[in-house]
Amino acid sequence: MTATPSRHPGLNLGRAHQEAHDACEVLVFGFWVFMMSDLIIFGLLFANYVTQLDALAGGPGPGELFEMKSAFLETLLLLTSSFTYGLASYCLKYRHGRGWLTAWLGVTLLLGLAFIGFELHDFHKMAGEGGVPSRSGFLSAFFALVPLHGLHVASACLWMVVLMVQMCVHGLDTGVKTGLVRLGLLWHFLDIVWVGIFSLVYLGGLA
Amino acid sequence: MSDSQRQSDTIDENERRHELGSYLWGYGLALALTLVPFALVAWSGWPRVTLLWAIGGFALVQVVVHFRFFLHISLARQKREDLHLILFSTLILVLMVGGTLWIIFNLYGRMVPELLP
Amino acid sequence: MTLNHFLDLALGRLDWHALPFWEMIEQPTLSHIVNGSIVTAAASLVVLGALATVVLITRFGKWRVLWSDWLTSVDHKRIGIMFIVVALVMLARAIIEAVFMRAQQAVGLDGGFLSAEHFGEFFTTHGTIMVFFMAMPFLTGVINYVMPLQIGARDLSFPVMNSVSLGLTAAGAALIMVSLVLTPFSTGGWSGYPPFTEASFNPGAGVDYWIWAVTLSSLGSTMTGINFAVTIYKERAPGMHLFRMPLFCWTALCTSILMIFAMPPLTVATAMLALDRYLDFHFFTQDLGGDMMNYVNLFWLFGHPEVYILILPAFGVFSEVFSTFSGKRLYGYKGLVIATMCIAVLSFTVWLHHFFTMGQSPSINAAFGIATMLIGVPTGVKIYDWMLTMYRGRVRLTIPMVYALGFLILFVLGGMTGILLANPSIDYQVHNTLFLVAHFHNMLVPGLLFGMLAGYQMWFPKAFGFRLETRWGYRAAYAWIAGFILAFFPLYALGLLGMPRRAVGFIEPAYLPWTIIAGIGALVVLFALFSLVMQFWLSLRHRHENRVPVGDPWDGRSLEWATPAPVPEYNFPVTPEVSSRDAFMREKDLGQAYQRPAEYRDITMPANSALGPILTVTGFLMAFGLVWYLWWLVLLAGVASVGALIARSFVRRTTKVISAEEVRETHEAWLRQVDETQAVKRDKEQDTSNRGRPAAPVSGAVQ
Amino acid sequence: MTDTTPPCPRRFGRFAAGLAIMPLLAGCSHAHLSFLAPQGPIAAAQRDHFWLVIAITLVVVLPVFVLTPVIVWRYRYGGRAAYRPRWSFSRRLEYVIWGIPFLIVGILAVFLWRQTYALDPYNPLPADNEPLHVQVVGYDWKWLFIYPDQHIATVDELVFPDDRPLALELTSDTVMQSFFIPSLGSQVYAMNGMVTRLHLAADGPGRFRGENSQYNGKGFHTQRFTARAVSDATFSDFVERVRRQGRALDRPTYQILDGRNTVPELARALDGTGDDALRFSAIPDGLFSAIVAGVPIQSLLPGPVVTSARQTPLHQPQGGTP
Repeated sequence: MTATPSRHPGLNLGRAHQEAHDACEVLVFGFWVFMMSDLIIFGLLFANYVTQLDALAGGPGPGELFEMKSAFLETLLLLTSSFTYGLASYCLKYRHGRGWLTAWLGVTLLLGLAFIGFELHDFHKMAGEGGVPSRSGFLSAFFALVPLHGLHVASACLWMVVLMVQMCVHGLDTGVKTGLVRLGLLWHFLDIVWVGIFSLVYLGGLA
Repeated sequence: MSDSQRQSDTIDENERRHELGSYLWGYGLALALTLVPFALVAWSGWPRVTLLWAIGGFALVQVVVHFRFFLHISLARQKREDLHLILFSTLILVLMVGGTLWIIFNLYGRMVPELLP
Repeated sequence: MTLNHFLDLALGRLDWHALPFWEMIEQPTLSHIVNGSIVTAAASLVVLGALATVVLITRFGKWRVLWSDWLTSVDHKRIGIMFIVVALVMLARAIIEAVFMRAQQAVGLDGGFLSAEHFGEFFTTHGTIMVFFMAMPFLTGVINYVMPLQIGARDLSFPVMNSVSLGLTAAGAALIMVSLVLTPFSTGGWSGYPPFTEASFNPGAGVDYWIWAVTLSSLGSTMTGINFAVTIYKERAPGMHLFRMPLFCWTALCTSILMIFAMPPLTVATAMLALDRYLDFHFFTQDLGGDMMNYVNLFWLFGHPEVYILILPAFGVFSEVFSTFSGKRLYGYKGLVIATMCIAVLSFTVWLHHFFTMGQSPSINAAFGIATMLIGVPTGVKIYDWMLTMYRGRVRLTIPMVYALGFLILFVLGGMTGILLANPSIDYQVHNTLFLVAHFHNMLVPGLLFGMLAGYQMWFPKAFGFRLETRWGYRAAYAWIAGFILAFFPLYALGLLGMPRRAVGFIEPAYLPWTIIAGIGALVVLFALFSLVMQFWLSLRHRHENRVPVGDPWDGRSLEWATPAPVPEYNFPVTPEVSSRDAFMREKDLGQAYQRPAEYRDITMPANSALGPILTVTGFLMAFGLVWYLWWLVLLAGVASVGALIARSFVRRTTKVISAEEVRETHEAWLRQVDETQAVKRDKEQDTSNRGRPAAPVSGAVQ
Repeated sequence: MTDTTPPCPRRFGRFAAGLAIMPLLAGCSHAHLSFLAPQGPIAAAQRDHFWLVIAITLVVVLPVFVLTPVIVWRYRYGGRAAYRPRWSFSRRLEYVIWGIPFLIVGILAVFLWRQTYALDPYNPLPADNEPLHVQVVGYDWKWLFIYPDQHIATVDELVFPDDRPLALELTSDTVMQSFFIPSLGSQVYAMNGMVTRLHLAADGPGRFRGENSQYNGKGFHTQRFTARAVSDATFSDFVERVRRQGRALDRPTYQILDGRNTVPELARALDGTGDDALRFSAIPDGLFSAIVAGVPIQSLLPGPVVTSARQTPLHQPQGGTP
């Protein structure tokens, strides 16, 4: 079969993976659609957060609760993990061997877990200062938006673990490849959402 | 390995370099676009409104950078369902978020002025 | 741990009070006995119905068939049929509830027999069921069945996800059914406005039932939307350009896009309400900075596009009905497509008209009011396009056509009242009154239900291989139209007289004549429902006389009619090549229908999967546990759901192959049957001689 | 107190099109129900706008009613009219079916814009006299009308001089409600912690049915009240009488008022009979703003302190429920 030019020019597997590439076409498009639906959820939570900015009800506000340092660290972690996931996709696409692929995925997973760890630490600290969701409309809005992102990252980590196990069980077959491409979409997408969060919630709150 | 396979390998070589470059560029740009707003908030002492505009601007550019360099979305090629999808989603998002803010802040203004920023 | 502690953990907040007859035993007043008896009867019906189903299936030994041919099937046709079965069951329940409400209001002058809370549950379940568990599954089912056939696909893009969508919808429906047995349900209306639905005003299980039923359904619908949209984008047969698709597929596409983007606001709204109720968040509460206006805004961000999710597929069905039964091409195809897309996009710009009276500035009200009226333009265009489709055609007054004509006339009236409501200054008068209730029923009964019923009548022979009986069919159609007019036109008058919606009783004698007429109308609608049951029953008994094995009983125009009835699992023996609109009609015109393909190939089809039924059960249990605070159950079911998803991702044998030989045999047998079948002209199409083969057209299609 | 109920709607000729509803409107009982028989300038403008929109919309609606049966008959199966199965487009017709609806919507949009601004409920009404200020608080399942300038309050009874417009401020002490007097004009939501505004006026003396149109629980259908426009002198008498004979709004009374009960239940709980049962004299300043702000009302009111939450618990009907 002759290699058709890659039909789906975005994130893809490329011609070297003909069968998986074809399967990807529909799966990746479907996943894009799902992410856009998810994007609406985040967008609305952002909007809700903005409307609740002044609903402090006498409770603590952004100035007291947020810390620039940890927000910065989390941002760096997530951004770097996006980059390392990019390198993993790169290794997958150009067949750099399973070793490199697994290594980059492992690094990404560690970064992701570190991100979640720092975030949980943040929430814990906020709670210590009275920043709990039941305190005010503002804090409810915060705890709807930011932990939802964290939950997404956690699910993505779980998915990555599942895919790595699948790689051990089935080898690097079509199912794993298409899974990795979709997970990549999700991972980069979550970083984009985080750009919104650190800009609007943390920097906006501390500015 | 067949002929066509070998041919496509040479094309792959260009693409491969291009793609690696894309990730590196993306990382570099995103890093810069993150560092600057953090630095501004930490040290610039600009007035709040200016800062907010600056943060918003950097965030927007960074989102575009992510789409371009990590997700490989570009305006160049012709059959781009994902691009259309993103643009349509953005339209809907702008309608929903913009409408929400417009409505809710207008309501605050008419009914609970103390909630206005 | 004491026994009490254990019971608290094990039973959550379930106790005797959840039983429908408990109140009646504790306080045997007349009102409690009447209301308690009604609920108890309904609960018994649910329990006995479930038991009877189990017994019958066991008795006839159909468990295996049910499991392997239906529940685990990922065939879009079977899933579509199951969606419609769910819809019809729920339709019956919601109509009976409507009859109770109308009966109550007919005697509601200073009294009546229903208690206020019971009435509240009635209008809440009626609305919730009609929107989420009747309308959505019905249209999802019809699209599921028809759309892949029309675009020449073998199945949807994600067949297993399709089965999961069905499962989640069914779990939500089951939850609502269970709320009859373990009461109460919410009294907050289908829109569930806080703070009335907050824990401080409604601490019981009712609102939680509503939240989780709706959440399950909206998750299912989001997935359905993704599935349909991707299918239409990626699975079309060669030559089936977007602008050659039947109009029904266009409306399916627009509906699915609306589902993808309009369901998230609902999910956000219900999730936030749940956080408020379960974890003491303050989104919509009255204190600590909560603000219920955010809920209203979010809900209608979903709610308005939802209306078009419901109506667009019916527009698609009517487009097919008008052109098929007028024996003529659809007038203004491109105009209709553009109008559909305009409606889809505009529907995201009008949500504020549901709360014109909340107090915002006139500039906002006027902007959203004008946007609302703008939707009237493409809708009006569609109406005229359908009239022009009949113009110069050969109109046959079949049952689908009766529904379609009833729709055309009634829908225009509803449109007119819609334009009235779009004017904020008029809305200030009729908002929240029965005028509004009359208006949206006027849009949704003709604009959704008639469409779905027309589709049911038209595509039934395709799905089951025999036509539906006509006498009771006509009775049902006319009773629907008459019942609708009698039941809802009085509500316009009542609304103009200032009667608010959702009132269990009233003190103005002026309302009485109108509520009585509306009550009679409800009985006529009940008769329509009965007629549908009779029609189905008689059709089942006479299925052999009414068989249409060739599969084209109405001289159809699009590809689904090119297949046998019932359609084989793989839809088409070879993927059709399309060269124009009305693809099958063109083949018939050129005498190229029913051809033998040059070569048969093996067909790869998706294999059965148990994921759908598993998630049905775990989804239901999770929601049930959340409603009654059975945290152990929530945890177990949650882990099981995630486990099932992960396990599924390890499955590698997801397809099965149907051999070319088998396909050839089946197809050739059918072609022989086609040859042997007497072709009928259109005047015989409702006759037993119609075996699904239309006579070859003499100058055109019909005469 | 005297009631000067005017005869039924005066301008019958104006709404001949409303024939179907007329017999009932004409038989109007003790209170006016509908804006189609308007009793004030706002409702009259809304009525006019209503019929105007119907008239304009009929331009596109009537052809459907008329032509659909004609087409179905003329092009019936077995008929002899021309049959053109492939005819499916006409440019000229496209212009008509897109153009005319656009035109209609354009015309309607102009009226819509004008009327929306003109009838904004926040607009004060032009009048020779100062408007009467009334503060409206929605409770479960009754309305409290506070007359801040007169320092009196009434439950489910709004009395105002017919020659002065009404300037209402609305809030709710419970869930969202919608305040609505159809024959006078617009309805507006009343929401907890927020103040909405509404301006109404009556053409002359009369009784008008008012209601809450937003469902708020089992007593919802009983939440009706009567608005009465009376002469200036009668109004003064009314104020005097309430000041003299009304009951004091003390803490225990307020607690019962704040509970979930209907008006008859409330009256029974307050042990009141007769006209003055639910009228309150000597309302302190700032009651309304205290309710809006959600601060405890106790400090404002006389009487023994009662231990009450602002929100009454559910399923334990307070006070008057039998």
